[in-house]
Amino acid sequence: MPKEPEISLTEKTFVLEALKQNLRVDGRDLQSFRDIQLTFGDDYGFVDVRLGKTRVLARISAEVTKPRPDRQFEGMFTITTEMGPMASPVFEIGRPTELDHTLSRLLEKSIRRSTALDVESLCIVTGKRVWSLRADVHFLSHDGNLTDTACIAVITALAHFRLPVVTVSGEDITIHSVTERVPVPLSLLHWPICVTFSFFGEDEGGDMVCAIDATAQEEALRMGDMTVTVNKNGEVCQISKSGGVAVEAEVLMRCARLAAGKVKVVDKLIAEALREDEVRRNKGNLDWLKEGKSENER
Amino acid sequence: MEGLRNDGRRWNELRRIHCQLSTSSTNADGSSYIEQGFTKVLCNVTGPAEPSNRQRVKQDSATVSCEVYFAAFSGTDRIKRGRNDKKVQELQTAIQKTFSSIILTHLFARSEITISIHILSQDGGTLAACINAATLALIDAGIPMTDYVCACTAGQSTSIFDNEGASPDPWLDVNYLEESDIPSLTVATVGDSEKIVALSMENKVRIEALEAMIAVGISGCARVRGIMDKEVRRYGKEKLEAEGE
Amino acid sequence: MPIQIIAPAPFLSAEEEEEEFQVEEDEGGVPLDLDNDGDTAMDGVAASKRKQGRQAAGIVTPGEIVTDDPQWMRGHGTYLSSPTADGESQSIVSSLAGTISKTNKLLSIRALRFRYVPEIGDLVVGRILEVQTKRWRVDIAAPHSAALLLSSINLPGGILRKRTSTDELQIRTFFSEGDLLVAEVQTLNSDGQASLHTRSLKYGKLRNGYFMTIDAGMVRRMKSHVLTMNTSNGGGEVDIYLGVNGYIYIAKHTTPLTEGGVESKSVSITRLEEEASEAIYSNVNEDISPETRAEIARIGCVLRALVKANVKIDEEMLNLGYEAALEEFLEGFDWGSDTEAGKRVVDLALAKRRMG
Amino acid sequence: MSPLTPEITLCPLPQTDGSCQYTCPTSRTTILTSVNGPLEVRAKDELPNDATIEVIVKPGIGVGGVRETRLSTLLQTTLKSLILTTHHPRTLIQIVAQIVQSEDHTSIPLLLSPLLNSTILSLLIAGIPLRTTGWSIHLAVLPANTPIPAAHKDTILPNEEGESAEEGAMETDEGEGREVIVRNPGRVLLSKAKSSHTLVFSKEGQMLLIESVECSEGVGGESADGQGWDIEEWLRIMRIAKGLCCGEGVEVVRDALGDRKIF
Repeated sequence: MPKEPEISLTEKTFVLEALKQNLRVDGRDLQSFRDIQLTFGDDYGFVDVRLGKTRVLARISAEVTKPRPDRQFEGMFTITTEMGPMASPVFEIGRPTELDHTLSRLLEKSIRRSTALDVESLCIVTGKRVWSLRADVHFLSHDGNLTDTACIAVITALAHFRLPVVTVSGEDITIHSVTERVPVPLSLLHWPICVTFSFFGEDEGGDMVCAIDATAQEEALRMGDMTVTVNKNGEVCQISKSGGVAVEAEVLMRCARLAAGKVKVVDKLIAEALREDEVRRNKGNLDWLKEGKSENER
Repeated sequence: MEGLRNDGRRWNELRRIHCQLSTSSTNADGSSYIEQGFTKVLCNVTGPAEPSNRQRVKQDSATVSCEVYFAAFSGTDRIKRGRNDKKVQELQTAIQKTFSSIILTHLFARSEITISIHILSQDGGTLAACINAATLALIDAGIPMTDYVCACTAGQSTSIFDNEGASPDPWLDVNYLEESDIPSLTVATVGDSEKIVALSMENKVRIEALEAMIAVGISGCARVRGIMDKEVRRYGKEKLEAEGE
Repeated sequence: MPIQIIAPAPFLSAEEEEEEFQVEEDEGGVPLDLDNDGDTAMDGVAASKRKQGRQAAGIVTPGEIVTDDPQWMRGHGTYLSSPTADGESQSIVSSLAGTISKTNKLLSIRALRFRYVPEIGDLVVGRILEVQTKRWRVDIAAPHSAALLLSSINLPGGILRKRTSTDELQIRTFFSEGDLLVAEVQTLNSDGQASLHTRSLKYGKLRNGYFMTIDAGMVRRMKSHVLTMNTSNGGGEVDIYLGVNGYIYIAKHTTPLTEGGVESKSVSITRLEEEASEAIYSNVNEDISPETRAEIARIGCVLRALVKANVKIDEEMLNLGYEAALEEFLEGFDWGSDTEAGKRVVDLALAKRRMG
Repeated sequence: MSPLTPEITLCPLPQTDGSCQYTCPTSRTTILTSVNGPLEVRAKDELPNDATIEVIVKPGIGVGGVRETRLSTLLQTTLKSLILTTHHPRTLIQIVAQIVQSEDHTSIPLLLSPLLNSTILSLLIAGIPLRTTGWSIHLAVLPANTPIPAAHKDTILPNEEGESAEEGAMETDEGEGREVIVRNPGRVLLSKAKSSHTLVFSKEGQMLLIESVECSEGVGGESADGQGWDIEEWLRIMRIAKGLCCGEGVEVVRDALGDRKIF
């Protein structure tokens, strides 16, 4: 697939000039996300996140396996991200781009490395049987800022997922189906949320123009970017600014504080959406315990 | 432990840095070798040269590409890190993007500058050592850059605020033991200014402690620049004296 | 040459390291006569305050302000610092490590080591990278591979005519991939890519010799870059092609083509056609006597030793180096890179030059 | 919108030439397909006088495996007969199908029919030249007297022409009762089926694809010792499917496109 066509010079100067005067092509101010829409599916652990035109699906699935020999008492949790030509013609199956690697490393550091999910709670019988959780992230449409959308999707899916109840009697383990016992939520210690800043060089006053949640066009024009992962109680889980234009330390700190504030807003929004889905799920279909799948009307 | 770290350094003491330019001058335009404590990195730079594959050619500027090779014996666990190992890819992207904004790439349109880094031994601060080695190799190759890029690591000894909120005391230039034990970050600045080119932190830290760590990191970078600058001048003087006769 | 890593310098404890910093500050270094640019007024603050140019032995490093005096014109290896907020005039900052060279108001930096930048008229040695329809791509250790057009080479037998498609079909009979050649830079295109020509009898395919590379900056620009040395102990005459781009070819001296074909002796340049024989594109090496090979190797080692000691190469240094190597009676073929013997030869050669 | 008609949203993905999200109400399967084309094709898979059709199926759980390759080859062969590839020689028509939701991600019969319908709609929207439109249906034959939950009552098909769905169900309790044919069953019903047939018919009634599978040890495997099907039963299924695809199928396509005001 040919490389993404270069942005034309006129477009480039127009957008940069607007940014320098604190204006954005889509009318947002520099420090705000596009509107985030979370829609849930039939089964637990599935969420479709829309951030403006960017759209990402995340699905959590669980299976019982033997634990890793060096981690007898811990369950396993892997995140797989794969960008296909559906998201944008630039991506090809089988040939991971630089964005692929950066994104999977970022999710790894933000969610797995910062122990958002307590893997010890996934242990059924130490050394023999543990839950192995897998988060599949599918990129449906790429209009910039895949990192933040993917992170929000995985965190929401984890919070939405329900693990079937397991009873252990002696050697044999019985996994109760969804209808026998109400499944139990995962134990999430904290909700790390990524906020990506894009730097567009200095305006007349000499200070750096930085914006949150850049669209694909803005991403093509930015001179540098930084991703800060924060949770709502002000702990910074990871920062990665890998190159790009040099930015004053003071500006980076300001961005980190701004990110902490923003994360509180996003955090509330996710909690709100989860509660709404819970209400809809219980009200809608009292035949939850009846035969067959839940049939909630759309 | 009255203020001394496990290898006997005070909180603001850099590990011993030994750096050297044009170590392998025949097969590379510029080369360098750096030792920061026991982290040893060798770097070769070739370019600006004919780009190897066609689609990476940019019309108005040079493309900076980077390859990082971990020696199997470099770490404590003997693992062979292949080409698409995530850690290798991340390091390569970080170095490539860092130097793309520092090198005056507009002077060499449609050509490629390749930085190849060989990590001989890892004892913490691997990314920092790679960036410093790359800076020296680029200078040795005579590739114009706006300024040195110096990198340094900083850690934070009391990871959680102790109850009476004592301010966290950050450590400078953490080694492997400290890096795996306390939260630490790598910061790379342009010369000895306060402008940060690269910043990477992988563990959890309170936002208040972050500022102290970055400040210490930046001061560390300024001192690293001093040491590297001294070596470049010594190497230059030696070269000029030979020619001067 | 294998990677050479010198043992690290003795470990300075933190304090010594600190004062050494201080000492460095005040040591005057080569005063740089940047007229009204009082740069040596360095206040004793630690290194980070060293915004003003601080010259140890006339060397500048990237990021160092060379001057902010607007009357200087900005040349190679420098850039204008972005205008700081407080309206301070833009200063010229060095982007290379090297020495400042000022030629009547143009200020540029000559780097310590740099890759060869082709200029028109340079004699370069090159290797054919790729054969294309009407031209070859030649590697001359420059940022861009050079182009050698079919129309800018001599045809065998020196016939002067327009190139036809039959020539294109036989393009590989002239030069093919991997061939070594000596040529001259004819023109440069917009981004510095050189286009070569071999339309003179001293240029063309190289054979009967040994190829080596050194740093581009080490070859001093001379009148003629093709030296002929008559070597001793029966080595006979040896040609040395000192490419400006650091590519060097040392070959057994063949009767110069201007004197006609390998056999014929008639000397006249005008009748170019009969003179340039069929053999100028032959790939066959003549048999070279062991003595000549030994001398060729000796010259190669002398070159390597000189470069290792950072001594620039020109005709004089080469001859002196060769004599010094003879006096040292060094046998073997790789003593050049091992510093001990090489150093002795270079010191001897430098001594000769001082005496001479 | 009777409970049997699928929910279709056209062009949910802005970056693609044509895309469609298709949810089959009875089997609770949702597929999102995007079509890009005609595009530049890589030299190695370029055809001199045809467009190359590349189908990529991305599973809901995990990364593409053998099942996905099977699905994409089925899709590709069917579409080859539908798309006028000679109109765009030496180009690429790239189809990516993402399985968004399914009751059982591992069963091909459950996924194949929604995949086909979603792709056909995406091709129509993307303006790819098609010889004709087609529609796909998935029929499962359940052994006699299998209890069918009320919610699925409407998916039962009359066995003989003219017989209404109710009689079909009534039939079962008279001892020798006949098999029941169910359309687009969910996971539960499919696990009870004897055989599953996925069929694609063009609107002129030509048969484009038949994927008939005996279900004894297939999905679920709880069904009675599935004896597969005999030839009459198979022909009956063909007739029923043809009726549905050419009748109702064409209706659905027209409605979906109809409310696209831009036509």
